[in-house]
Amino acid sequence: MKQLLSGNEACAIGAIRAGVRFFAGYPITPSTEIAEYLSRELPRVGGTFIQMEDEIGSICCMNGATAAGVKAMTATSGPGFSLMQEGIGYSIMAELPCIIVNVMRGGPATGTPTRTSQADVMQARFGTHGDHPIVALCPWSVRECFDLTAEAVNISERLRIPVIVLMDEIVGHMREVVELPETVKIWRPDKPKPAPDQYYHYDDRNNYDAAIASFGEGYRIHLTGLTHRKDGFPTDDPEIIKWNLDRLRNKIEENRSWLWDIYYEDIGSETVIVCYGSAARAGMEAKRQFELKTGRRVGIVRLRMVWPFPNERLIALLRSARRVIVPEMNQGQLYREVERTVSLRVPVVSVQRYDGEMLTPEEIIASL
Amino acid sequence: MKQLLSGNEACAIGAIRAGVRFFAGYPITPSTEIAEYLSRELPRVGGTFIQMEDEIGSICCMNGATAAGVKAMTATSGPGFSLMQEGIGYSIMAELPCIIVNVMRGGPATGTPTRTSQADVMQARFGTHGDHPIVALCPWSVRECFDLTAEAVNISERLRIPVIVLMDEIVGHMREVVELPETVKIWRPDKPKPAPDQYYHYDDRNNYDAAIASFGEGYRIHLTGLTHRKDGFPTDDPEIIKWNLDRLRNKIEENRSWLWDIYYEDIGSETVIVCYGSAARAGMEAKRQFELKTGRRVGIVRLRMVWPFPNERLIALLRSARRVIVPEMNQGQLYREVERTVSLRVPVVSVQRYDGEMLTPEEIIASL
Amino acid sequence: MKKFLLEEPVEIVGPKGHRHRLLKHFCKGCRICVAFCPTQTLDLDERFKVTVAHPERCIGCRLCELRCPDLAIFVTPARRKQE
Amino acid sequence: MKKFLLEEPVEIVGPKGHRHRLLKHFCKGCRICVAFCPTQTLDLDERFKVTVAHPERCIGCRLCELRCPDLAIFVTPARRKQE
Amino acid sequence: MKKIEIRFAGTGGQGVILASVVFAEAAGVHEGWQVVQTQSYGPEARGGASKADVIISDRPILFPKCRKLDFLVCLSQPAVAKYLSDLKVRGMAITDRFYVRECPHPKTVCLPLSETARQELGRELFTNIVTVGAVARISGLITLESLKKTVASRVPKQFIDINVKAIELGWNLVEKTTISSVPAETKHP
Amino acid sequence: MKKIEIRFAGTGGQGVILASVVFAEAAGVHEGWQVVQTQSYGPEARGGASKADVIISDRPILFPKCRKLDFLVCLSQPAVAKYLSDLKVRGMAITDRFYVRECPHPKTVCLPLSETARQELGRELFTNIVTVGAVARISGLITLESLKKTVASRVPKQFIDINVKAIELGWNLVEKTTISSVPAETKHP
Amino acid sequence: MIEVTNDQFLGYFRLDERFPHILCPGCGIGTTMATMVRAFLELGIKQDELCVVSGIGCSSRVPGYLDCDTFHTLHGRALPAATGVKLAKPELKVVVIGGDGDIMAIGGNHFIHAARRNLDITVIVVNNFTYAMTGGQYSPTTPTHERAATAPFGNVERSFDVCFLAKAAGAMFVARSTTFHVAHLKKMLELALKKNGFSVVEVISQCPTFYGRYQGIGDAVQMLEWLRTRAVDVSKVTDPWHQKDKFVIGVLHDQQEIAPYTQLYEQIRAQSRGK
Amino acid sequence: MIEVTNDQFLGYFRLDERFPHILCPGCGIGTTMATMVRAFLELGIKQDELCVVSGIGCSSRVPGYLDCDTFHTLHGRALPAATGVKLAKPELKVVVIGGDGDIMAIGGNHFIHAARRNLDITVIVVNNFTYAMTGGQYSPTTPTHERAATAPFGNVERSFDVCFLAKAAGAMFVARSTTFHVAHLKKMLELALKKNGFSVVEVISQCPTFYGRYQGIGDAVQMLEWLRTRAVDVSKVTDPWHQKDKFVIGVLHDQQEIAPYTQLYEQIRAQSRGK
Ligand SMILES: Cc1ncc(C[n+]2csc(CCOP(=O)(O)OP(=O)(O)O)c2C)c(N)n1
Ligand SMILES: Cc1ncc(C[n+]2csc(CCOP(=O)(O)OP(=O)(O)O)c2C)c(N)n1
Ligand code: SF4
Ligand code: SF4
Ligand code: SF4
Ligand code: SF4
Ligand code: SF4
Ligand code: SF4
Ligand SMILES: [Mg+2]
Ligand SMILES: [Mg+2]
Repeated sequence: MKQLLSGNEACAIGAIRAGVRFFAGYPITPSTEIAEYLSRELPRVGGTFIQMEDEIGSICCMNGATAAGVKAMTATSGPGFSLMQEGIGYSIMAELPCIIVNVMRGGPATGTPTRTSQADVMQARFGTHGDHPIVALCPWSVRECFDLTAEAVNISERLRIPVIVLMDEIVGHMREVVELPETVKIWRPDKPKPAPDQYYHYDDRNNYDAAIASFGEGYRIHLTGLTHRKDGFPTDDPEIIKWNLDRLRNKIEENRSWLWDIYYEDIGSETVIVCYGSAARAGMEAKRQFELKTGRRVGIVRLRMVWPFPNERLIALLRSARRVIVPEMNQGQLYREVERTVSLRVPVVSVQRYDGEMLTPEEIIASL
Repeated sequence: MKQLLSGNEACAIGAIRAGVRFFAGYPITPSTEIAEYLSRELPRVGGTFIQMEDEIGSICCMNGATAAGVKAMTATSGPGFSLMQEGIGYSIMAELPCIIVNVMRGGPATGTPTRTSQADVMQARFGTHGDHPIVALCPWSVRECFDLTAEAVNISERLRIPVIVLMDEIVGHMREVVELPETVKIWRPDKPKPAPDQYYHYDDRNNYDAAIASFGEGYRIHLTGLTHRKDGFPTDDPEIIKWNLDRLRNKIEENRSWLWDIYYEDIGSETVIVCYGSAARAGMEAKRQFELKTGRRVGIVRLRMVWPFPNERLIALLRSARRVIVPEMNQGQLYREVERTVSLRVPVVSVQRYDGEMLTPEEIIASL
Repeated sequence: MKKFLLEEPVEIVGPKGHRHRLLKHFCKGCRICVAFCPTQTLDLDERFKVTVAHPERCIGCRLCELRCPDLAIFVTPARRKQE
Repeated sequence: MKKFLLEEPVEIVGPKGHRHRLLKHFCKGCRICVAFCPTQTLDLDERFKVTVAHPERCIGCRLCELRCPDLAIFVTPARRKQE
Repeated sequence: MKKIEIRFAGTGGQGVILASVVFAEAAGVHEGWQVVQTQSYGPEARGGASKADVIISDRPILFPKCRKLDFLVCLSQPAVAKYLSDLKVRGMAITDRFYVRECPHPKTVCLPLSETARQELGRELFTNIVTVGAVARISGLITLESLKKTVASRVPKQFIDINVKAIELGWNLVEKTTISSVPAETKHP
Repeated sequence: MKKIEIRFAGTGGQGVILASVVFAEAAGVHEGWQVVQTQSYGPEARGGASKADVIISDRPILFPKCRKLDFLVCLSQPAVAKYLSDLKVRGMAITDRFYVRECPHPKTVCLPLSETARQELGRELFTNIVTVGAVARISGLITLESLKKTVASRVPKQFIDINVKAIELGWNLVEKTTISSVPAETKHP
Repeated sequence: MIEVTNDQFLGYFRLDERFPHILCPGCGIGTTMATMVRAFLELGIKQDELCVVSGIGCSSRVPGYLDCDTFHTLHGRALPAATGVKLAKPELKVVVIGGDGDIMAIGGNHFIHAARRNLDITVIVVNNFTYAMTGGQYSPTTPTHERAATAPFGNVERSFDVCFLAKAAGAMFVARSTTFHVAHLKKMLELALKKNGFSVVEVISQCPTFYGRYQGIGDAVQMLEWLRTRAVDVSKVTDPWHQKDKFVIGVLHDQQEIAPYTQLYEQIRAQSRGK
Repeated sequence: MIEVTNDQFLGYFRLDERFPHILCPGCGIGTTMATMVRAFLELGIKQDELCVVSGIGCSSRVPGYLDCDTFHTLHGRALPAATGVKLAKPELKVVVIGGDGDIMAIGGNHFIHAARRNLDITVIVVNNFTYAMTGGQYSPTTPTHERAATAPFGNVERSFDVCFLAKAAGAMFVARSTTFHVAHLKKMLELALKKNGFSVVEVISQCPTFYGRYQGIGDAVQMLEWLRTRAVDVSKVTDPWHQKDKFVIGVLHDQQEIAPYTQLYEQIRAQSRGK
């Protein structure tokens, strides 16, 4: 069925199709439509929608639902995302799979609530205290809001990790005609979980791709935000602390290669645009216009997943590039990563726009 | 007068000597002694101590006091620092000079409250949403807790910006014998502020080093976390949004050179250790032991200020280095910056420890 | 004090001496003043701005002024002026 | 059920048949049971662990058990056993 | 390549976003065009300027914002001031007769949109739907049938009739002669 | 270079941190040594293991944690188990006679620290201060005078006397003979 | 020619370019703002001795229109910010204004703690039963079963009695009024502003754009009508707290003044120096 | 040989290696925990049908000792976490336990909102009048003028009446007891656990290490003595709310049950499908 949907709606639908049955949130522009949609649709599929008293309550409530075995999510924007940081750390530490959608708007602080931005990209990686793993996806179209939200659900389940869907005001509010599949692939663990007396909640074999117990299943699990042992109980033992943090690190380290999700075209070209999210639409249009005008090809690398940052992959993709352009709707955030990764071999140029308006193809073309 | 003081106490004393007269906070290990000290000493100097209901209340209360013209600060650790992120964004947007001390402990989440860590270094830079400037200082001794806190107060006043003092459990709880100066240099603006009818709170001439009006002085100022014009009132105009964010960016861009605060020794050596905070004590000891043992010199670059990251300066300092070692009590956070900055010329090695224990000289020597 | 009026206000004095001052460019035509005027003195004009349709009816109670959400209507009752 | 006793509990049965069970390694010597035993039955030993100094005095009221913060003392009153 | 950019602009509360959504849905779902609809509005729920853009094309649309408008629909005077410069020289302005006093553009169609809503439907609320009807006919991109279907699927049952009525009123506001002033680009992509 | 590492270890609540602070202050402020005092404790307010380290040197101390102890002061049995391996072979263990049943180290001085506090001062609370007195004398690093000054400046007026008494009791617990067993390193830096 | 009072009144606003304000036609927040300024004038509160603090929301936009020190903080954080201002400059009159979402939802904790501390400020809660700024979602004051943007099948939650909660948390003075009862509202505000201690006025206000529409009450005029008929004076009820479908208006709680926070803290300062 | 009841009782704990627990000698939290388990057993609440949720603090350490599903969340966030658990698995019995800091300071907003929502859980507030875990700072329940680590000159703030606030926020059942009155405490807990709706028990508990020391009350025994003499049964007072220097113990508020949150939401689900 062809439908005209906004990115926010598509995101909500993607979540439901991927099995999300719980949403706890607090309204905030430009993400509110996700909550509004789910307040109507979740009860219909036997799920739960709750509007909490704030974003901190929202993420903690979502963590609770996740601990009780329900696929859960929340959605917010900058100010709420900042408030959620401590709770995100808890999801990470207790290894609760869940989805946090951040529909980015202009910051810092209250900023420009109704305008677009991509300035929470670094925050998505480093916003909470302590060393921690993060996966963040970045859709560029209404259809991708659906696809990547569903993908986020699966990744979060596989890695037992919160996954961040970084949308922005443009992608969230933009409407396109889409035909969404009725069902999506839902990841389910191969092996069943061991019996309660043989079960450790943080077993070395269940860091990812494993069946996990939740509250109410007779496993009598203990969850804590303290560094803990494999049975979940707190410890101060330096060796176990290290084991605990390595475990978290390994969620990413050992899975980066299949996690990375990159779309690319014409990477043999001299100049390559590395972009993500709605800025990639300007990037793609710039490529098209530039090629039409000059007849010269321009490469494009579009990161559908910005975290973990695909360094090795990027190095490979940009092998023959002579110039890399990173257009972003911020003061050059992911540019830093690209620079760190490939500046040894090829100069990297940051194209920035941060006035609440969308980056234009012309601005990119100007530095091609 | 010689005294045995902890880093937390020295920090509190430094704040008072530099003119801080307001503290709003919420207890959290390992920062609580700062609050406890100030609860006793601030009323004595006519200042105010208030224990708020949480860290969000603390930072917002501090922002309020700052807006009313009193030098103010708060102190916390990881979980509280995460909760403060939205409020820090407000300090930045409204340009409220204030001090946020984060005595780092093991994370993520509740982590290991009584153990040390340096894992909030990236969060200090990127913890709040939106593009924003940050200054963060990193003392390595009790005396430096005093000095850099006082320095932080002056920088915050000059730049109209929150300054973060990144301590850690070791430095905060460690006691050393110090003799503290009774008075410290307090920055005061050269020029008086214009009369109310000629005054703009965000004038192009008052981005830094200027006299600023506060509440209760008849200037009838308006503060908001929204992007705003030079008179402080909100705007959606892209040009002014850009002006607003450039202004914030320029606080750092135009002052980086005098901001940067680096201690270095023997940088002509083949191997140079780049370090900060309490890990630098291990770094320095490693240098000493290695030199004693081998007779070869090792360079040391100790960042007293980690943000803004002193890239150009570091490039200059590491010009003749053949190897750079970055020892940290985290999974290699500032290492990323060093790598980004100098990896073009010289290989950078990350030495990490993140089990709550202090990094030892031996661990560093092992990679020298 | 800063200048605070961009457009000239409209002033109407009724036969009883109650003076209306209308800041029409502030008026959003919500009709609150119209609906709750005890004497049906007010109305909206063709551009949906407040107007004193029947100045003679006004009793100077100032309720329109007090309820207007937009600072668009002010009434100076006659007796006040005489004091 | 998981094994839950690391050290053997000490069992004392008084002349009235009230049975005390002491998990001494749990006891922290806070004296709460001692101070509020209505019959002064209990005391601390030389290592500050609870001990039933006067088993004969115990009336089996179980207050010591209920108030102990450390699950260190249990009393099975005689009559209960007879049921 | 055919590509038409249309902007609906007015004051918050006039429903220009809904107008653009109905327009885009009719064009995209029912007429088979590629469409992208975007919007921009102030922090205010009401009162501030509000605009919504629709791009219609026969090829996938990458950049979703309008750059050079083929049609600018203005329901308020400030919208004219703000957006007229975005209109192509040969583009067309469509304005509300009541709220827009002047529109210094050669191809301007001034229609009694809000008046029609008020007078024929009793509530100004329907101005946006009337507008959609008019603009659709002017643009020649959407049939009346598609529009009606769209509206029917978007509004609660009890409001279908009146909305369909609004569409028809708008449609009928446009004289045959008006249609001839469609910008050249529209016809010759 | 002279460098002595001393650890005070026990259970949370025994006041080992205060003991180390008094020790460090006396050595650093009154005796002119370079000192660094650090501590480590569990999340628990009471009950868990607790340790506090003092390093005393005639040169600036960089690395602030003890690595190879010259003195290990144990007020609880678990502390012995946990930290004995950190004691130099020729270092000295000082243990509480009541709480520490065994300490498998050649140079161990077992003193009635808590018993003295309990019996002579009526409250076990003062064990830590008694301990400081004893350790100070054993170490030979601090004079009784400096210790008394330190304690007097650290505690509220009404408690000065009893604390000074505690210091003296500790000091006097140590026989002349005990002092001779100070580790060699201490004497020959 | 402008009469003195009107002049003073208009002089309290930033008329130069901030008006007409951004609130919708017929929104009760405008009325609340105007009435508040009238209360300031009545009590002789000078523009240079006043700081008005808010969070985020339609109601929280008020400070942006006032010509005095104004502090538009973060969503929910008006109270801690006001706490900082008041403690730093106790001589300033500090007034907080915000919505049911800002003060009772995300800011609820700060509200009860500020009340507990007996901070000497006045808090005006503009209760329009919804999060208006974000488009009409249910709020902690939305009655059960009512519809909202996030309650398409009716709200399952119960609502707070703002005034009762304020009293329970320790407020010295608590009153309620509505935007229909403007003279009454002004009196309530005056009493609150005069109280030396934490005082709260709940203003029941119309949001025709969202709440009025979702509840099918109608436009501003109809909503005022609704306010009129629902309000009952506190003198007419035996229990002011548990009235269903009624707004009990008037002074609901007024306790004998005790030394407020800033005064007590001044004592601490004296005491600390005495030691 | 261990008698059945003791066996069951001990079987409710994670005795294998988690005991002796980390709480100080004579700490009332241990007594509260033991009494809570006795109440569970009395009511036949099975270990596999129970989830105990806490935040951070000494009191919040309790779940770590119980052999059932346990959820040690973030400081102040037990209630939203419990909300998630309860809504996701309504068949679970969900109990929250935490301190006066965790639930009333940083978690105060979640507390009043959970009460307002009438979430069907039981909340046990262990009130020891201080932030014990961090070393004895004053808390929102510390009485005015008392000393604490951050109140060297006495606390300037007033304290919450936890029970009154719970009632004002909408709790269905509110009771208070102390760790001295163990039998009474057990009864209060049982009544609360039986209530279908949001129920609260405030347990006045001794922290000899900090509160006892700062107030000069003395050790655990002296603190229990203090609890004994300060407590007064609700039947002996006319107004249970405003007693100074006394702890009114007993059932302070018990209102007729209404459908709790999970039940109402189930209705929403049915209704949504009906559409
Ligand atoms: C941290 C944060 N969360 C959410 C928002 C979005 N937001 C802005 S105003 C508002 C609610 C406003 O409701 P209320 O305080 O009742 O004010 P009203 O608009 O109804 O007057 C919300 C949720 C925000 N700005 N910041
Ligand atoms: C966000 C955050 N802030 C502060 C802390 C530090 N902290 C841990 S427990 C606690 C207070 C505990 O008080 P209470 O809840 O009364 O528990 P008690 O220890 O008294 O039983 C504090 C402030 C924390 N862990 N997290
Ligand atoms: S109340 Fe005010 S805004 Fe409304 S119609 Fe009357 S004058 Fe205009
Ligand atoms: S003053 Fe009274 S009578 Fe006159 S117009 Fe206004 S409301 Fe009507
Ligand atoms: S109450 Fe328990 S812990 Fe305390 S002394 Fe008695 S048995 Fe030991
Ligand atoms: S059962 Fe009662 S009488 Fe017996 S020892 Fe315990 S408290 Fe004392
Ligand atoms: S949305 Fe509601 S509360 Fe906001 S300005 Fe409009 S009418 Fe007022
Ligand atoms: S510090 Fe206080 S509350 Fe915490 S365990 Fe010790 S006695 Fe109990
Ligand atoms: Mg509201
Ligand atoms: Mg407590």
